[in-house]
Amino acid sequence: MKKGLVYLVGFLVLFALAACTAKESAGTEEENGAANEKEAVEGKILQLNNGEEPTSFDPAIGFDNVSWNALNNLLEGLTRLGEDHTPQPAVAEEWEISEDGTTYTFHLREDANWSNGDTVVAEDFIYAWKRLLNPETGSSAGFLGYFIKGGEAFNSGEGSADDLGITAVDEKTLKVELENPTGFFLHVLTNPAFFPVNHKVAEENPEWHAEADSFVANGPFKLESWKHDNEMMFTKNEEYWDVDSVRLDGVHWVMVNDINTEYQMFERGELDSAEIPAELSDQVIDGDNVQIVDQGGLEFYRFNVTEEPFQNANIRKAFALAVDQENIAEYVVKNKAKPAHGFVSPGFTNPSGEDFRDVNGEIVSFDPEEAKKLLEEGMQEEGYEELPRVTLSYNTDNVNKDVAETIQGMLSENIGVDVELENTEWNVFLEDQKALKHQLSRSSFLYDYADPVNFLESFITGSYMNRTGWSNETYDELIANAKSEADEVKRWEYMYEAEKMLAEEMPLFPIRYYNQVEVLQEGVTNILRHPVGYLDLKYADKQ
Amino acid sequence: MLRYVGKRLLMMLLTLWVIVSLTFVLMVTIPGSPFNSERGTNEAVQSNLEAHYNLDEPYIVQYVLYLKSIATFDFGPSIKQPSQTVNDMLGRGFPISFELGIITIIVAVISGVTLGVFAALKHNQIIDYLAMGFAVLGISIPNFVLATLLIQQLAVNLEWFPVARWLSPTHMILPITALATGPMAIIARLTRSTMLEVLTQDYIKMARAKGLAPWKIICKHALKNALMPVVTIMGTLLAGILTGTFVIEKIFAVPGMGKYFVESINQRDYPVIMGTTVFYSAFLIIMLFLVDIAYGILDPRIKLHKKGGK
Amino acid sequence: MGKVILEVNRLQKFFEISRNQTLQAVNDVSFQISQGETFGLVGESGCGKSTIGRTILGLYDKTAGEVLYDGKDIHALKENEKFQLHRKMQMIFQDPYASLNPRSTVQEIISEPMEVHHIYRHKHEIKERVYHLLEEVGLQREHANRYPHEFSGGQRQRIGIARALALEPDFIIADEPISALDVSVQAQIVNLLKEIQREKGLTFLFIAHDLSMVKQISDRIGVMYLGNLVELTQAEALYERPLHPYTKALLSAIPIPDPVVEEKRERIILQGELPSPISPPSGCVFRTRCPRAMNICEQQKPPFQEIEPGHYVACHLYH
Amino acid sequence: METLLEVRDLHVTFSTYGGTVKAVRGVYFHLNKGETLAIVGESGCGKSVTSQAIMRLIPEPPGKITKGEVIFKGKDLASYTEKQMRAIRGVDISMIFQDPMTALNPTLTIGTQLMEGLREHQAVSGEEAKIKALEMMHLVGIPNPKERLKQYPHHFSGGMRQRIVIAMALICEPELLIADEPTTALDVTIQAQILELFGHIQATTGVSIILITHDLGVVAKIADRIAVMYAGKIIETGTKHDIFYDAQHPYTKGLLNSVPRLDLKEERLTPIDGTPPDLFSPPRGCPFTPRCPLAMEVCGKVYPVTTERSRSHHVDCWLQDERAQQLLARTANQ
Amino acid sequence: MKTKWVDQARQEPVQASEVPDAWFVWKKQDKAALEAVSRPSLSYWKDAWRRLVQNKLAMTGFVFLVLLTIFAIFAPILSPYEVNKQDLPNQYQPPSQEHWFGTDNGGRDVFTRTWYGARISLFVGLMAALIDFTIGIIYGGLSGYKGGRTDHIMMRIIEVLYGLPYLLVVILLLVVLGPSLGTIILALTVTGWVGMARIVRGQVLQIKNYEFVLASKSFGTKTSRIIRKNLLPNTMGPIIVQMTLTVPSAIFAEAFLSFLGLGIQAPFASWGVMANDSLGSILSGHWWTLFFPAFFISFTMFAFNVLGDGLQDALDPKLRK
Repeated sequence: MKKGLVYLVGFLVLFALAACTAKESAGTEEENGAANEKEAVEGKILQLNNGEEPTSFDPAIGFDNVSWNALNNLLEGLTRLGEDHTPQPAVAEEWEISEDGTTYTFHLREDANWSNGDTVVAEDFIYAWKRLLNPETGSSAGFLGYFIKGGEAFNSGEGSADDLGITAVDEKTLKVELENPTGFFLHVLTNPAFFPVNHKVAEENPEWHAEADSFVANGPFKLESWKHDNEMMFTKNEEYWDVDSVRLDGVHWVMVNDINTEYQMFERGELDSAEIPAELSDQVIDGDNVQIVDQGGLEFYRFNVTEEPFQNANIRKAFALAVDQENIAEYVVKNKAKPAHGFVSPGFTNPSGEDFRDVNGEIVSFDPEEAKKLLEEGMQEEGYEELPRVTLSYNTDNVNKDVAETIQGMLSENIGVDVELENTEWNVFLEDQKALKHQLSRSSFLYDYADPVNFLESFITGSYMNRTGWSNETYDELIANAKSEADEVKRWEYMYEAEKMLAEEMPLFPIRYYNQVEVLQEGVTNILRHPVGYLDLKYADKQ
Repeated sequence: MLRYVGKRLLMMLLTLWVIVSLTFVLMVTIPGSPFNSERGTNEAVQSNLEAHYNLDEPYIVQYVLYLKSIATFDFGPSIKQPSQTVNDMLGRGFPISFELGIITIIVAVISGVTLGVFAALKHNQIIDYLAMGFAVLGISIPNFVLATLLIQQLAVNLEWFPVARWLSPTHMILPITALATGPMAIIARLTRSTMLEVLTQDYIKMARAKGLAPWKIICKHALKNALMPVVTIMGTLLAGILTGTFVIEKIFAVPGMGKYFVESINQRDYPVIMGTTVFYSAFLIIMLFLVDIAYGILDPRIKLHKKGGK
Repeated sequence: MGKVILEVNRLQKFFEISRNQTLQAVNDVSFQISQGETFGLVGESGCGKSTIGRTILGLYDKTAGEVLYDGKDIHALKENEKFQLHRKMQMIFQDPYASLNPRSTVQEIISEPMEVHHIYRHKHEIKERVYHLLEEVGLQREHANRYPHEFSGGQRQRIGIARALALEPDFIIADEPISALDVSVQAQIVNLLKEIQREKGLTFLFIAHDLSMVKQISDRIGVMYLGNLVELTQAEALYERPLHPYTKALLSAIPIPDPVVEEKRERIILQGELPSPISPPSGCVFRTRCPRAMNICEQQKPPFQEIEPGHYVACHLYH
Repeated sequence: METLLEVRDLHVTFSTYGGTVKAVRGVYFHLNKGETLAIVGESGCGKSVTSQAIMRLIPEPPGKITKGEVIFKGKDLASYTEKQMRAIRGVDISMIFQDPMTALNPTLTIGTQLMEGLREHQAVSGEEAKIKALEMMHLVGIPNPKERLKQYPHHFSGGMRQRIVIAMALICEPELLIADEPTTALDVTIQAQILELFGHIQATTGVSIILITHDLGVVAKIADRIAVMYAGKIIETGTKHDIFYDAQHPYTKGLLNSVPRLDLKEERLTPIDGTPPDLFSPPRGCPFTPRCPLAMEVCGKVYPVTTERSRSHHVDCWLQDERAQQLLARTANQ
Repeated sequence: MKTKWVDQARQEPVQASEVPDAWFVWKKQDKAALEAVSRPSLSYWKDAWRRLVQNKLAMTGFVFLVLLTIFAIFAPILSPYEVNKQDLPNQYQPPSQEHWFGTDNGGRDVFTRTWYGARISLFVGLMAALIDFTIGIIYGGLSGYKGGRTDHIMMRIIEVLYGLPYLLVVILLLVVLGPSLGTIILALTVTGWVGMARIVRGQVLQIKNYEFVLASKSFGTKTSRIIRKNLLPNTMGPIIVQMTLTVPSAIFAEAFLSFLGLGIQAPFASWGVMANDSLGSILSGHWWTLFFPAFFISFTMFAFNVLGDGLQDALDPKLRK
């Protein structure tokens, strides 16, 4: 009797548990069905790893790499980066720019369609952009829309959607008014934040982007199946206007969040592309199957100029000059990382076709002798007998740690300063950095659009991105000009000037420019990566 | 009996409540916010978001709201992945983690007990030493090292198994091996020592005096008694395996719920933290309860409705 | 007989096992022990005899009733008085293996009560006293530095006795001091206890399940069954004229090491098992196994009355 | 009378951390069909080890039967393989252990444990086994046998458990039952019940019994012959009357004198002084020498020869020697 | 001559006549011999130690641990290399004359770092065990000794701790407090003491009912003295065994935390951090960077475990006779 009851209770609990999970997994089973179709997709399927689940396929929300890599191939904006990394016509077949450079009129392609057969209309963009800027949406990409007239006001809850400078002239014509003449606006438009949303679908089902079934694409691929946190299947979008250029039949994405495992899957042939773990770099990096592309961005360290001893520019410079970027790139980061001797990464060309970097040259170079001198000077200026204790902070990560350790070593060796290391988890790190609680902290920057001002404006007074406590009126002025000047040549002059100021004042010092390195299986070609921009599989091919 | 179960259930709810409250306190104490980002958003956007997730309410209101969401088992959407609800995540991740965990437990118990029994039967002989050497080795290797080694040797070099992911039985072999080795070793050692003790008991002598075949004595008389300590540590073991799944899931890209656990905290995704914690704790508590019941079934002396006595 | 030194009045000790289960270990027990007397308390396992001993010593709190030592209720004493009382009242335990701390030397074990009560000022005084005690119980001073496990059961029990004597008590509760020992050794211990009593004029409460041994040492004997005292009288009287059916059965169950006597003996074999003290039978607790049970036994609990001078019994047969 | 079992020169040792314990050191005895032999001795004298050695139940290691013959119905069990022994155990020879609380497996029902011996050795159906089990339960006097078969050991009191153990031992109708202190752990009234049961069983089944006990009282009623064991040796054997009324060995006498007699009035018990020897290093000569009130120089040097007082009565004691008798006489005269 | 007689009676029946007459005289009674204790006097600990020494495997573990400690103390001092001194161009050197265990990604000497790691790992392990021990003894002892309602409530609290997701607590702690040796030890002990408390409680529950404790109570001994003199010494065996198992599992757990990126503060590295940092070497073939820390984790685990097993056997009161 007792035993029977015991069994009964046991089963009841198990059953209750099973019931709970069964209810929740009901959705998963359908997805399983969809996933099984993947097996049915024949032909050239590229096997890729997305690392983890995309945050969201809602273009306004999915503001990160894991979303962009996928989204850039599912949706298409007005412009798309071409193989030369410049904006090319995409959904917009052609456009006119007003004399003053503040009004853009885009003409959408007649054959630009959604994967459900709807045509892509101007309203789709307006709907998407209004959503992007609507404070209710809570998009973290909202600032990108500030170029548009009324964008900032709307996003700050001060203006209204109606005052936005975007209008549908007709179904296939979109007129955009900007706050200032913005030379790189076409490049800005390649950002997934500006991708259109099929407003009919979205109005009917606000959660259209959450599942493969309801997702409508207008890019080279459509979303065939999506097993959350597990895998995704893209197939060629037959409705895409340029479907003939698409050579792959599909892309299969897995989500493997361990760099070693990813590489091992590549070795085993389960993936067509993989990142190279730093330890393996020396053995692999020179192979034929390695693709290396620059990435617009900078890893750097911020000083907190409100904390001792970094209120002194000479001491800041001494620290900066004591760090050997070459060695960090070669031995620590590896993978052909480029040591940074300036702040703006190479690859930005001025109107006359010269690279920003070449014009300004190497402005921060390793020089231990000079560093020692500067430190002495600085200490004298401040009357230090002994340098106050310095803590170097970084957010928890293996590479960050290695770099930090190396910097620690270099500072000790080159200028005899022993700093302490401190790592914190990213969220805390960021809060502390914003609150100027660090002295010397690791930072990184990746460009949102292809213009140096994207980076340079970070250090104006009061900028959210500043986080150094450094404030300089001249610099603020230079950047203001660089943002509003219609004359490109002049505008670039302002930017050269600004970067030099940074090197002079040194509220931060550069470590290295980013690059994108991957190994590819034999026969995999044309995977397109941009210095500023996102993974493009439109032209990719696999033997 | 029913009263006992009722009382236990009440106790479990109380335990759960304490855990939820503790978690909530810890959660609101940690600095950072789910809306922290490198680029920064506008204040209007921030406050809108906060209002949307009730983060602008006083803590006590948030606490009550969480309690409500737990009571209805509806944790709402994730803050970081707003198009997904916590229930979706748990519904997806849990069955897989459960599968991984349960198979691991089964494998660990079966192999551990077998190993332990053999070692006990061949006490102080070469088999004993081998089995225990193996067992100690099993406890000694960190599972992340073991997992990476297994992949490199068995999947990449020998190509016997797939490297990672969770698709077919062959995909399961490596992660389960990596995860089960530790618990198996613990079980083996425990089984061995209790088995050795049980074998000296009078009822074993009695069974021998009856002329029973050795295997019958082992299986019928000794094993069941030797298993009881194993059942007792099952709860702890289970908690360990659940923690271990996180590592294994990450390395083998198993889409279980381990990652939500860690990432939700890193991202300050409060509903997910709450949901996974409650779910995890509830699961663990229920498992501990089941272990108790299993113990009662194994050992008829345990009367579930009363404890102690003279 | 001297004056009454210990008086137990209607003592009750219940253990709460769970919310609705109470183990009635001792239920309404009364007896008196006079100075210099040995009072034997017998009964089968679980009848509550050890509980009485421990309750008298204050190791357990009573549930009801009173225990008067020298006229003072020991459960109502202040901490300090209680502490002083411990000097007068000592206990010898059943299991010579468990009653000595295995991590202490004999020296430490025997000197512990003296240290607790700060009897001697100097270490060497304590040491001398320990030697003396050891010799008193038939051991040697060389044994002082050894550990309990190095001794045989009988020797260990003697160490326990030495410890109990350390404070020169007036009253000793011996809780089954011989039941774990071998026959030949049992006699050693009983003789030792007798000797000590004679020399020091101690009062003993001797608890045992073995009637034949109790008879050897006791002046008066109380028989317990299931938490109740069923019979109490002079030792000889109990053997010669047992009144309670349980006492009779108990006496007849004890085998006599004499084949001829044994063959002639008529045994009363009690049927059935000891009922649980958690739910004892109504009325007379013995009625379920009593060969002479009557209707009234079920309904009414027999009073514990003096049938003959000094001979108490709780049985309806005698009312 | 037919001899059922004969043990010759049995030696058992145990190796422990502290060294080797010589638990049984050359034991001789025999048992006739249908009789009850009691082996009496104090704890640690090797009586339990002897009984387990007969059935070869000594756990090896640490135990080891180093020498000896166990002749059961003319065959030497000591030379049997483990498999052959299994066929003997439970079928021809059964055993009952001291503590009924631990001799039953707490996790199996009484029925299972009762029937498994039968089913192991005889090709019987479950139904037949059950009938037999019920019969045995009836024999040992357990009420409601049908329901009780389904219960677990913890549902039973000590006395009932011992009855079950007895039923278990008897279910295959063995010829020899070895009972190792079957009543020691029980209360007196229950002990009386069990002793009564032994008599009843022997009368019904005719089984031969080796009863191992430390309690001479228990022996007085049911034993036919008695073997007294001390420090791994049997020092005196004889019929019940030989031992109780004509005990020769000082140890046997001491044992008898130290037992209180309920039926007699005596002021003082006569204990045996001292402690049994430690079998790590058994003493030379007679192990009882240090405790013996009549010890002679010879006793500490040479183990005594066995003296046959009568066909049934044997003693290992130098006092039996003529010279000792003379010494005694001389001492008495002084 | 004498030996001929000794205990040979049964093998070669001695003729009584062979025994000299002179031996038939009364032996002098020796009272002392009667109560003689023949066994050597050994304290519990000495006896346990004697038994431990007999256990070869356990001694191997013990010797290893002693060597480990010695190396951890002296090796970094004797090594010509500084523990955190980088020499980037010299990275990933395989084991050689100069660098016995090779160099790591920073060109640092793995040998030196391993022994530094040993210091940290052992410190973490020992501290965790010590804290577990302290809390466990107080909590478990109190719970077991008080019994009843107190015990009930205290056990409930432990149950809650069991249900608490360990990982969550640890991550939260590390997030709030930041990684440091102290935080890590705190994280390891925050629920780690529960096991120890349970063992202590079980022991105390068992021992407090032993008669020697009652005996002590019976002459009015104060609770504190009972706990100190009677309970604790007798619970020590299993507690020590548990401690030998806590040390390696804390080292192990610390390794697990480093996998989560919650290891100790760089540039110092415990074995766990070193192993985790060089997981990729399984792929790249710089085996020495992973092998040495992993080997020492494993072997320390192994040593503590066999030592624990040995101690368990040695301290087991059941084996004493």
